Amino acid sequence: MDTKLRSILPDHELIRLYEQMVLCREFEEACAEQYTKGNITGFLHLYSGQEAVAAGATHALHGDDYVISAYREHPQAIVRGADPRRVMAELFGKATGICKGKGGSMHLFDPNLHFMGGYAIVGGQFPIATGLAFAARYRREERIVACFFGDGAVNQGTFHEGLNWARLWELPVLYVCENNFYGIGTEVHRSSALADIHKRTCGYDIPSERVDGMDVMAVYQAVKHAAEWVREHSRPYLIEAITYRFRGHSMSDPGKYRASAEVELWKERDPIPNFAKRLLGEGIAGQPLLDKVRETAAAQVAEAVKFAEESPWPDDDEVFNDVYV
Amino acid sequence: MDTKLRSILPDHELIRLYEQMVLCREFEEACAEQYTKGNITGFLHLYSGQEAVAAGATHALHGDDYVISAYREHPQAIVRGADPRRVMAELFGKATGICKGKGGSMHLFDPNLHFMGGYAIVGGQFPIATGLAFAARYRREERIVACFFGDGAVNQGTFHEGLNWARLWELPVLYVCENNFYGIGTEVHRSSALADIHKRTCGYDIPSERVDGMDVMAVYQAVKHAAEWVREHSRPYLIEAITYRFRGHSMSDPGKYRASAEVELWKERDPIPNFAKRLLGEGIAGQPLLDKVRETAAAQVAEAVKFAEESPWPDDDEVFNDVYV
Amino acid sequence: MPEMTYRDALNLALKEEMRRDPMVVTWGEDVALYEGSFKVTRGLLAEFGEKRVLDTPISENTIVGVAVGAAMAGLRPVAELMTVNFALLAMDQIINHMSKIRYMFAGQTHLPMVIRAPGGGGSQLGAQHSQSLETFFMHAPGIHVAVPATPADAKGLLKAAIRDENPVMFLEHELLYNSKGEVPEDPEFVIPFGKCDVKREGKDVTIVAYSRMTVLALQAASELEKEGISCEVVDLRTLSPLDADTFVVSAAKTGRAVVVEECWRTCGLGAEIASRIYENCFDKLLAPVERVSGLNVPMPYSRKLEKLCIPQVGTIVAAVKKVMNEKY
Amino acid sequence: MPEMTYRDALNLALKEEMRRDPMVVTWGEDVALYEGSFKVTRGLLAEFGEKRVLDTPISENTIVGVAVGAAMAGLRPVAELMTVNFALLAMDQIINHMSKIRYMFAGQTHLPMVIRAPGGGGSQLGAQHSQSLETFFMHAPGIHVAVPATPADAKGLLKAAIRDENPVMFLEHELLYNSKGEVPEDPEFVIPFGKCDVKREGKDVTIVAYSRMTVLALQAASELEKEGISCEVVDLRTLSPLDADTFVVSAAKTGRAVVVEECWRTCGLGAEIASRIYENCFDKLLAPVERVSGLNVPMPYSRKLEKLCIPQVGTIVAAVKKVMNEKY
Ligand SMILES: Cc1ncc(C[n+]2csc(CCOP(=O)(O)OP(=O)(O)O)c2C)c(N)n1
Ligand SMILES: Cc1ncc(C[n+]2csc(CCOP(=O)(O)OP(=O)(O)O)c2C)c(N)n1
Ligand SMILES: [Mg+2]
Ligand SMILES: [Mg+2]
Repeated sequence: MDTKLRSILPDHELIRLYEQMVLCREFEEACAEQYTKGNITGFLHLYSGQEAVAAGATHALHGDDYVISAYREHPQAIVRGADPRRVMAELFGKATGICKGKGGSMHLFDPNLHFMGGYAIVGGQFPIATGLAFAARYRREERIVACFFGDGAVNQGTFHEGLNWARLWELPVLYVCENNFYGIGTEVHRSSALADIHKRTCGYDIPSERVDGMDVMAVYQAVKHAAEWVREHSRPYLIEAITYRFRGHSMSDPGKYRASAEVELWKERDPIPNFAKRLLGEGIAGQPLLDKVRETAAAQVAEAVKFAEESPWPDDDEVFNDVYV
Repeated sequence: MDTKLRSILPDHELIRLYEQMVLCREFEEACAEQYTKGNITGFLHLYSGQEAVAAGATHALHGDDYVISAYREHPQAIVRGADPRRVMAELFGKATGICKGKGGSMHLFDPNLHFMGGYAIVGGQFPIATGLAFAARYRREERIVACFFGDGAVNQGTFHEGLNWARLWELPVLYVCENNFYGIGTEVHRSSALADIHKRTCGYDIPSERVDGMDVMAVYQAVKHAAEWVREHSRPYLIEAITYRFRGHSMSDPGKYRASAEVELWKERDPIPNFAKRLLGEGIAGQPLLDKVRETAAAQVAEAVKFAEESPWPDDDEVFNDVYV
Repeated sequence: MPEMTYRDALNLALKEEMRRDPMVVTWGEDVALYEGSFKVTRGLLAEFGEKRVLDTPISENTIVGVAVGAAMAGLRPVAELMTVNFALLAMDQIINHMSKIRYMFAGQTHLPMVIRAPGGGGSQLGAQHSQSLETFFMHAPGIHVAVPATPADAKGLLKAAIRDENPVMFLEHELLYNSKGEVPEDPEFVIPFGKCDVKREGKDVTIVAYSRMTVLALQAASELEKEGISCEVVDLRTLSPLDADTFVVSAAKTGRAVVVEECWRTCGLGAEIASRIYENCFDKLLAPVERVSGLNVPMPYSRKLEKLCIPQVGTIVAAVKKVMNEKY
Repeated sequence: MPEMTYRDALNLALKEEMRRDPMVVTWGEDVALYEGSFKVTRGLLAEFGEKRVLDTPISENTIVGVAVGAAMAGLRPVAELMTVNFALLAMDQIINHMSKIRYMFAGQTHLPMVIRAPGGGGSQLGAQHSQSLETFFMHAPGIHVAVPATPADAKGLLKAAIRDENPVMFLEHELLYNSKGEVPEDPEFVIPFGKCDVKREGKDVTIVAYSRMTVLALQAASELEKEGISCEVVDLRTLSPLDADTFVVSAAKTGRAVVVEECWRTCGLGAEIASRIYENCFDKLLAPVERVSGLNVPMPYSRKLEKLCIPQVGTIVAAVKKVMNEKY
């Protein structure tokens, strides 16, 4: 890695990437705390460790590109511009939540941000991503669809159907696989015949590549290039980002299937301090600025928690709304 | 094609292959006639043109290997040893049918022949084939599973799930794709991103090859080799047999989507007369024997029709049988 | 009013709506070049071109899911499942996604989409191709379900389905495609969802039916008339929304009701209809509601057996006589 | 009798049956190394090894279909769907294949297999993870459906399911896993399918329930007893086969009935139960049958809203009072 950061992005964007990763980490850790306190219930899948993917990839997209994801998606919504207060309120089940408390952790959605939803059915987003891309192409829009999913999702039939369909109809879908090596407790080589997920597109004539998902700049550059390719050719492309989740699958998973040495090794590759080091090393930011970033993020998240706590519950009537138009 | 037939199989087996193809053709053409007469109703998908695949492949299998297929499966059951009379009776919906008239054309089944069924849901046989193979391996049996399907079936999620699973669990499944270029009216390149179906296994680390499905010996040899490989390694393998159906998709399809020149071209590659020519040319059979084969087959099919006609309808009570054990 | 087939009425509805609104697009297996396996999409490719009329791979879950995504992005897709049996491959997109997306995202999006699916039994297609799955879709909130019985209803309801802002399962009956009837020419002829159609008035007994069962019920009513029994035939037209008022009022009036459903009897929609009648006419019913249903068996192929599994005019007649004879 | 949890009772049933019969094998997502996402398969991998206890890819349709194929070849697979919501991805194998194979092949094969699937709402898992889909499986002929309410029933019914020669959907309730009760130690303790269990006798009103709804019904009955209302609680235990006799006799005796179902109300199994009662006790019913049901909405996440969607003890109490007060 010898390319200088400044040759890739201007300082303020680099700082912005750092800010986003820190905000996401703070947000997720606050979620864990609120879960322990009982303010958040249900399944809670945290993203800590994977921030470079959400931040780097999203930064490489256009504002009106569609983004669609699975259930580990708080950071993906937040880096897209979702208000952390409303995301936290959603997790609390409050009326001020991004989905009025009706969606919950796994179902964030904001059409204004072109964030087309978190889905809790593994692989459920593939067909929908294909449809979003069809609509974009049908209307001759410039936008593409960035479809995020995990290593476990590639064995669903929908993955295959989606790849074939997107290539056949020449649809602008950028598949971003966050390979964190586990689907709950099952390691990728125990669920996939070919654990090199990017190689799975060979049967569909879809280009693909693997990228270091712990390096925000590597993700940014790969996605930038791929997104432009998809936009230009109106054809799918797949990026496999190698990453790791620092916590269990969800808050109820103690994660015993991973050796602590393995986890520790990956924590040394934490995308946040490593990026901080580069920012410092290349003189893009000084320590005071980085400290400030963390304080600001912490304050923003504290404010989000407060907002969620103080927000009202939905009215009982809300239960019957939105079933039909 | 310069290998001499006799170097591959003894004369009586070569004749047997010819007999089977002829019997299948006669059977299918008789079905068409009985459909026109109204004795057979429902969907009727005929196999004429593809005989080399069923005959060649089945001949290469062991008698206790499992065979599973789709809805264009009369010949596959017949070459496996099913009594044409009981198959015809099934198509008539009679009590003497191979499934007592309850299955019909698309659902032939005979466990004694290890013919594990025709299925009418495109792609429905993939998961079942995987399960059959698991059972065989679990019991340390020698047998493998031959799973037949069409070019249209490879875009179902189950195809992908099955390939991945069979490779992952190291199961002895021999996939035989009968690529006749059409799924109903849709040509393979309009449904598949990669029309070279055998190349689709690259994402699963499964070996595959393409074979001339109009040449019974080519099919036989390829399947022979592949089946032994599967048996030895307990791992999946895929064969794509290039073939053609001479009739429409089913009896209700006039087949207008295919140029008659295309159909004519393929009819010149009819596996039956071409194989006859080789048998004659290499002195394995004389014309009188070949004529005799056809007469015998015709008589057998006429007898099957008669049997079906004269057989009784199922009792009304039969409607409630076999829902549960 | 011109006479036309149910098939042509559907075809006309598709054409009219596609002419009216460029956001209406359609896809499915063999709907374009082949013009549909039941020829409902005849002429669409020729008129609207391959941008709007598309053949798909055999991937049913994705056929539905692509419509979900496209609808979310503002198109009005009409996806065809070649038959409703294949909806079982798409239940994930239908029930887990299509029916819930608006709700779980708190109304921030909606899905103006239609899934057309022919179904029903009676053509000797065997167990996997003869199902009547309407109850599955009626059970799940968030979906509208239409079940036209006549060519006019087919046209008017399909147009309403395409204009509906909600996802619609539009269930056509394979045995009705060739049936004929008068169909209004007016391109604004749209039949609102959630209104039963009293297809025949009567005073002795109410027959509640839908789709092809309505046709049989009307035939039964004609036969019964000869024997002096006057049947009121209420055609549900849409299962969701369900217009219970109309059949409840009718049953309260006649005091006797027969529900005819082609689906399996156990937990079939007939139980729901019957329950609504009991709940609302408890003191007015003169006999228990009769359910005439598909038998609780997978469909056998043999024509002799198949006939036993599907309600026939005769079974409806017998059921009506049974409720007429019960005295309480 | 030892006390144990519903989870441990299921675990014990699995272990006993796997010890008894080497043809019993089990697989599913994370059932082996991870020991199940609800820990029902704890200790299985250790005891029976990786040949018999297998983790699978996330491919639900295939999870079921592999069991179909293996059962056809003579094994007795017990496949786990991590939750019943994912059965919607497997409806093709469940309904198009598993339920029909024996019939369409005229009894030449049978499928001694079990699909275990936890389900139900109440844990704030949101719309896609909180479904009660039992009616879907009850509607389709060819499947047995078990819905245990107590640890003892969980053990006895799971053992019966594994020994059953028919395919069984075995529906566990996520909120019951930690519930405790006495469980017979006898390894031959097997509860036959198709027999309701009268879990409480009473004379004023019959409450028909299943799975977690039985637990709530019993609590409601205790509360109502204090007010002098005597409830008979009939636990269905299996939905298919359905033992209608027991609840019909009970309803005929009490003259009043309440059905409690967690699934969506419209076309829920409660309508079937109610219809059976009406059909068989028409002249003995003193009031219409009350259905206490899940609301007809996708499940909202917020705990405040979720609670409104699922029957509660209070709603059952209210329903019983309602039927007690109706006078005809
Ligand atoms: C259809 C379906 N099957 C199973 C599950 C249960 N489940 C939730 S997450 C998960 C693992 C997914 O792993 P992966 O795709 O790698 O994503 P990650 O959790 O690592 O982000 C499973 C099996 C589900 N939600 N949906
Ligand atoms: C799940 C499903 N979808 C659609 C159909 C309707 N259908 C029957 S055959 C067929 C085409 C299959 O083509 P292919 O696999 O190439 O087999 P072939 O008919 O050429 O033998 C289709 C779409 C079906 N039976 N099942
Ligand atoms: Mg993962
Ligand atoms: Mg084909």
